[in-house]
Amino acid sequence: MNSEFGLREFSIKYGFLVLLAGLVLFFSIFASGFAGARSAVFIFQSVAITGILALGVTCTLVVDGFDLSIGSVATSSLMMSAYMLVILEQSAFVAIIACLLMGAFVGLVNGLLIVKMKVPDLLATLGMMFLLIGLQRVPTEGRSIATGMRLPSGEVADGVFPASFLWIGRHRFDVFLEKLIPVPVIIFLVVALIIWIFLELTRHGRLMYAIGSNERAASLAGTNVNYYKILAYVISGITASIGGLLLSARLGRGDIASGNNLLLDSVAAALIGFAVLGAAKPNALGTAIGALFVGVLLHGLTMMNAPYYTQDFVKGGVLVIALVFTFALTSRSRKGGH
Amino acid sequence: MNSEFGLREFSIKYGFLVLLAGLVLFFSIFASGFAGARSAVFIFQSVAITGILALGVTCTLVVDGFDLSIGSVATSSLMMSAYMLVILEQSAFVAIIACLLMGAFVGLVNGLLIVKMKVPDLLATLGMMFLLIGLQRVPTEGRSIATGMRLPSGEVADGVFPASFLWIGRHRFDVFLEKLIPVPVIIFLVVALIIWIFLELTRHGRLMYAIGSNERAASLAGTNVNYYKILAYVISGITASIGGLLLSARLGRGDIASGNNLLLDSVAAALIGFAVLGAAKPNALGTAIGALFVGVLLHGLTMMNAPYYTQDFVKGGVLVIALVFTFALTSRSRKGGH
Amino acid sequence: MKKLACEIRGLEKAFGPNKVLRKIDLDLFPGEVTVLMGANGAGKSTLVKILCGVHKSDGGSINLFGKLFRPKKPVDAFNEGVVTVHQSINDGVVPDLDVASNLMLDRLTDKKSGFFVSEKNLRIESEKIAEIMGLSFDSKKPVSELGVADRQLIAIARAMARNPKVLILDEPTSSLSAKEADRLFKLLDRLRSTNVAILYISHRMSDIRQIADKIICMRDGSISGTFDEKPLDYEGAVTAMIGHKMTEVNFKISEKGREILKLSSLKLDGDSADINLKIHQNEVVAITGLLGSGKTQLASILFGVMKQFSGSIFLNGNKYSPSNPMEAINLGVHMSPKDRSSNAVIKDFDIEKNLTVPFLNNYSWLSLLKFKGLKNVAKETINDLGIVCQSENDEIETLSGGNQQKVVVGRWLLRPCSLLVLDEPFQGVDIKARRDIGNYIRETSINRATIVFVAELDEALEIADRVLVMNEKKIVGEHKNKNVDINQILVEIAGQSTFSELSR
Amino acid sequence: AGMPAPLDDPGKVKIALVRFLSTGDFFQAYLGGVESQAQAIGVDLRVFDSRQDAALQADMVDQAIALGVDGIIIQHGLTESMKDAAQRAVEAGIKVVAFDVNVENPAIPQVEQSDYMLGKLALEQAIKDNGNSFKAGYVYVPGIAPLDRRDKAWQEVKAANPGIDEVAVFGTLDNPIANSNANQARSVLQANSDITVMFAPYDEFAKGVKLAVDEAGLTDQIDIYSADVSTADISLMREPGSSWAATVATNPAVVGEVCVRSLAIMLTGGNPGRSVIVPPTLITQSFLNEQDIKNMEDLGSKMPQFQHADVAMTDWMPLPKR
Ligand SMILES: Nc1ncnc2c1ncn2[C@@H]1O[C@H](COP(=O)(O)OP(=O)(O)OP(=O)(O)O)[C@@H](O)[C@H]1O
Ligand SMILES: Nc1ncnc2c1ncn2[C@@H]1O[C@H](COP(=O)(O)OP(=O)(O)OP(=O)(O)O)[C@@H](O)[C@H]1O
Ligand SMILES: [Mg+2]
Ligand SMILES: [Mg+2]
Repeated sequence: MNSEFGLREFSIKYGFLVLLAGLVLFFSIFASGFAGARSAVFIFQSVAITGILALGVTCTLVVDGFDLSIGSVATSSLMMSAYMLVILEQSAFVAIIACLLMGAFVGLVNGLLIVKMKVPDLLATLGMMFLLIGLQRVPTEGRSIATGMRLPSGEVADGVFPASFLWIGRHRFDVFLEKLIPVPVIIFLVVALIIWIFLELTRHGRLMYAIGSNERAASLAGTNVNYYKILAYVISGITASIGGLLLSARLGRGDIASGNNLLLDSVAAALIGFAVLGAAKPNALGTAIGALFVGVLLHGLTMMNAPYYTQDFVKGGVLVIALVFTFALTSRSRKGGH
Repeated sequence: MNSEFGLREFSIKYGFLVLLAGLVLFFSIFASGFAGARSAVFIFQSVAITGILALGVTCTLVVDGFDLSIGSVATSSLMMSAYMLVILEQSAFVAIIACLLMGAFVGLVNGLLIVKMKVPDLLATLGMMFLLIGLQRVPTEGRSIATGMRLPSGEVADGVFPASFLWIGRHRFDVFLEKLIPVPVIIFLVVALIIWIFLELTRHGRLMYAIGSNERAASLAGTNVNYYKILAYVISGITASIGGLLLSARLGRGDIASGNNLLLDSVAAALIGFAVLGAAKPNALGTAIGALFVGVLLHGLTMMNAPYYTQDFVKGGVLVIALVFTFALTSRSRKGGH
Repeated sequence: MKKLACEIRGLEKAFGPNKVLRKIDLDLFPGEVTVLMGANGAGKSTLVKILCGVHKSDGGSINLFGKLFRPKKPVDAFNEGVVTVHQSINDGVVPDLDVASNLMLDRLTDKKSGFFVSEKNLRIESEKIAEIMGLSFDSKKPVSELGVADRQLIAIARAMARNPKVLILDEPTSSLSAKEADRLFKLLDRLRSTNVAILYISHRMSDIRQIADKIICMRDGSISGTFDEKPLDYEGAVTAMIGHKMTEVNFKISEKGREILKLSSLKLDGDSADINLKIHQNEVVAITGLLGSGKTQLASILFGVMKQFSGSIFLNGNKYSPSNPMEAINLGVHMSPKDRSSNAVIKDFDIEKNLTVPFLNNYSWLSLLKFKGLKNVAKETINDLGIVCQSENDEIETLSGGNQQKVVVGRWLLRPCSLLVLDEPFQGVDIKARRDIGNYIRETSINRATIVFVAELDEALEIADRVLVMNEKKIVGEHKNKNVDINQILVEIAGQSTFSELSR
Repeated sequence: AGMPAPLDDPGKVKIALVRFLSTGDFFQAYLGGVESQAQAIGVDLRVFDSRQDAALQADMVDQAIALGVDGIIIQHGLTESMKDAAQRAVEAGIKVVAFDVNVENPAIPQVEQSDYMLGKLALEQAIKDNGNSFKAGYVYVPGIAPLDRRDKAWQEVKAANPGIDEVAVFGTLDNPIANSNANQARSVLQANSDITVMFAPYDEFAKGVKLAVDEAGLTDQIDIYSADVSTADISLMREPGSSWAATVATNPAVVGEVCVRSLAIMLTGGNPGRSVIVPPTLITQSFLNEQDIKNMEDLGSKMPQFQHADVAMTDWMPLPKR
């Protein structure tokens, strides 16, 4: 009985990580070129943007909210940075600050709608999503932004993406190997670390979890519930705008995109995070690992030349199986718990 | 003081409908061709499929769940019906039954994952969504299905969409005017009526609301919580597959790229429904009106020649404003109540 | 020999390594009220949950009217005529539905009630049920707009209307005041006369005195005493329950310090009378009164949860008008709210996190939490209050109700304050724990003022230096807790002018 | 002025553009072409956007019929869903042209940018540059009509040149498309570092592949051949040492103009022909560099066949101002 208990505990806690390790092993054997530093770094790079967005989602999930607008905040930030650089010919610094402010502002509005106007979170952020998808296309009448484009006024836009801006999306640091680690990966890891520290080690994070579990009780314990809820959406807005900036710097242009896939993928990463270390709740470490998990899966499958549709299929399948595993086990061991 | 209260009550209850009426009036005056029976039918037609899906979502919202898989169930049903008709050369009847069963089955699996395996609803249905997006492309290796297509095996598919099948998507009944009301609109209205009756007038609906409000209390009062939760997902799966069938019959082709926006649009409709008649909770009437609201808005804007991106913008804006209105007012009048 | 209604033999239940029920034998007879007493965490609610099909037992058997009874789901129990009112009030009602649907909830689950709901019948039937308990609220009102007491009444009314053969009530009066409790007892008398077997769980001696035909005591998961000889030996029962003799409360009224709180012409509502009140350092003041007399409202105003209608409050001589609990705490006012499961317990947190949540900034440096300090202070509090648990990292939901209550009261004793407000701090707490908490509150009461809102007069007399009586949102009586005239207080509570009107 | 009836009366004639796709530069430029040509002719233009809802698009045709327009341009869509609607329009006496969708109706001329030719020309250039024996990666998402037509060219070229070794097929339409495809291409390059040619017959694909090639440090080794062009594409192709070797494109604005002109011819009783093909143009990196072309306008001025297609022209036809 005890050993069975031990096994279950182990599965809950490490089952997902074992699965991840198994996947890595599988691909290392069957996909030539999968194993290796550059490949590993690339996986990180491929999930950096979704991962950063997912970390923001995690913060809103912690306060029992949900942010559907992140995808469109990211693409708005992408368009806005391009607009600032190419059309308004601002410096990289100004563009970055403006985008971060925009993200924070959208988060603030989301938060105020939810907290002050009592609009349910899904609704407020869905409305915001549509709003932004439309808004980001207004200045250029639905055109992508690139150097040399002709503006509606007839002028030609002369601004360029300066090297300093592209650097944040493209530069690679030499670590052991030449040009190994790209800036977005560093940013991803730093954001993950900050959010992890914030949620796990500071009193603010603790209070946000309290709000997510019982908002009234938290409020009656003196927590400024409104402040923290708004804060969660502001964080989510800022991380989404960081994601958009990285996208912009990687692409080097302001692409028209809806951001729906960014939304879905980052939500998936945040939700998969529930299964990591048996947390069964939103958590930053889990989110980062969830994002990596999807990255490993997609990278491995692509390397094995699996057609694109099998990737969604396998992604869904593994997601469901991994989570059934974790949640069925967790809930069984807790069954008495209500 | 009393009259102010009366005004607020009125705004909560009818504010949204007044807004809708205002919109209709506005467009009737300023958008030539907006007013008229055919135009009205067109609006119904344009929201019929989203509306049907939204009604299913409503059922899952009622039991405090959420179904992210509906869009992919609908496209799976679209592809499956095409596959049955064109490649397997089955009759319309068989294809319809098969799709409905598929929808019910997916709903059942969603429900079991959530109820038995304790996987959180968003997660379970997100996994299912990815799974289906992949799965629906496997049989044809990602190609659309149309009569005369070459199969992976090299053969040519000879089956056709029979007239009886196309009828459900395309036939129009003569009502006052010739060929006025299309079958999908009738189906939408019938589904709306059934779900409304089910949720509002039967004890099953009442119990589902009870579950959504306090699952434990409902369970302790003898409600078979698991049964009703699964039922909600099954209903959602079936309505989604009906939506897919209608899409299929309207398109006359298993088009792989169609149905991308179904999920978000139907969620939007269901959520807007919260604001109708001050319900502040998921409800079938509200959902149907929510769907119509979006239809009126988009149609009106189109008639006024607004570019496509302004439509998203206006949709989002009106959504946010309408909902702020309702929820801010509702919550204020209830403030004492905790 | 009377026929047995329910015969429990050798019932066992464990949660993981924690053995909660150890071979329980218990008989329930028709037409008899069996009171089950037991300290917090003794396993009473667990026993109830097995009887009503929420938990499965690990061993032993239950016979119901001679037939083996093994409910798997709550419906199974209903179908056999076993009806339960659960301890947690929130488990009894569905807030988003209206009163009528809530009263009829269990009927709606019945297949026989037809496919469609007839709104008219629902109302007629529900009004009948409401009538039984003398409930008077609008049947169309959503339950979310009602307070805990009303919710508890709804849950009780529903159970009563179900024609139970075995009725189980797990602390049904925890949120009720004397008036409602009396109504409940009258009903129980009626049920008793129709041969219903009743299992009644309570920590309130006044309830037990009024209703018990037989007392069974539980301690640490076993039966520790059965008392069925009239007159019932209440003292013996308490001893059997806690394992040793209970000492009388005996305290001396402390020396008043400077004035801390002053209410001047405070009106709770537009139509209520002024409240004028002074409360001093070192003083413990109990405010008692009927349900809806305005206690919680006053507590909420003191903690910045709501605003008074008019008048002003002074704290330490300064005008005090907090706009939210955070401000109140910063100004040195702590409040433990009533209804712990909605207002105090943070479900996802363990004991340590639940205890420390209001004062995290005292245990952090640059916002970073000092985990060691948190752990130590949690351990201390667990010790001081005698919270029964495996460790400070137990999930709060695995604690018994009374121990949860200790945690949520204990959190406000973690740091010194100038005014401590406790709204029903003894809700669901056993007599020993009540003394523990009471003593602890009194021990620490120096240097602050303490106000305790309780509906039970016993509890007020046990803890307070001064007892105030509230009725219809005004203070109608004030008594030093020394040789008090209980009858006078009861009159004031009920709001009658003379004692004779009160006698029933 | 000088136009035959009914176009001689400006503002009297009303036409509708019923769109299936609208998001993105191609469609925005196309709309620009339609608008400017409509203005040049002096007709009133209504735009219906179905936002990729094929069923809605069919309804919009009915909507246009109900509005009493004189002509309809159907832009993209599905044969199956548009066939009946188009027939109804024809029956209502409305002149219809279809762009890039076959509505199987003899009364409806079909304007095409010939996706097949786009693919074909790009591949011919690839073979010219790299010989007929190389390892190739191919970006393809089936089920999208223009990509399926371009795929046909790839299948033919592959069959005709057994030396071409298709080592990887990948591609996705996940948003933002360039970013998602860059990720996939990176994985493919990781697995097949010996690829020398990438065929990415859609400029968003090509952009993604180029990013991946640059990030993988394989810029010198790999050549990318694609279809479509935009200002941003031009600057990417012109980056020093860019791996994006050539693209084949029609000018979407020109295609838009041709659609309107074809409709105008029909409205005046003429016949633009059953099939109106706007010929694609090969644009190579070296051409762009030699001519110092920075944007679409430069491209148009340096490459007259890109600026204006001499199809669907009559002697009276006014052209938009350049
Ligand atoms: N779901 C559960 N999981 C784990 N332990 C539990 C669970 N429910 C109860 N327990 C434990 O079982 C013991 C008995 O709890 P129970 O709720 O039956 O006590 P009680 O006698 O009703 O106390 P109270 O008077 O405080 O309500 C406690 O130690 C409690 O911690
Ligand atoms: N936030 C509020 N807004 C408006 N009225 C309120 C509010 N809270 C309480 N009331 C009303 O004020 C009256 C007093 O309620 P209160 O809860 O303070 O009574 P109480 O004496 O504490 O009773 P209980 O034993 O239920 O706690 C009740 O009629 C209640 O409906
Ligand atoms: Mg208990
Ligand atoms: Mg109270």
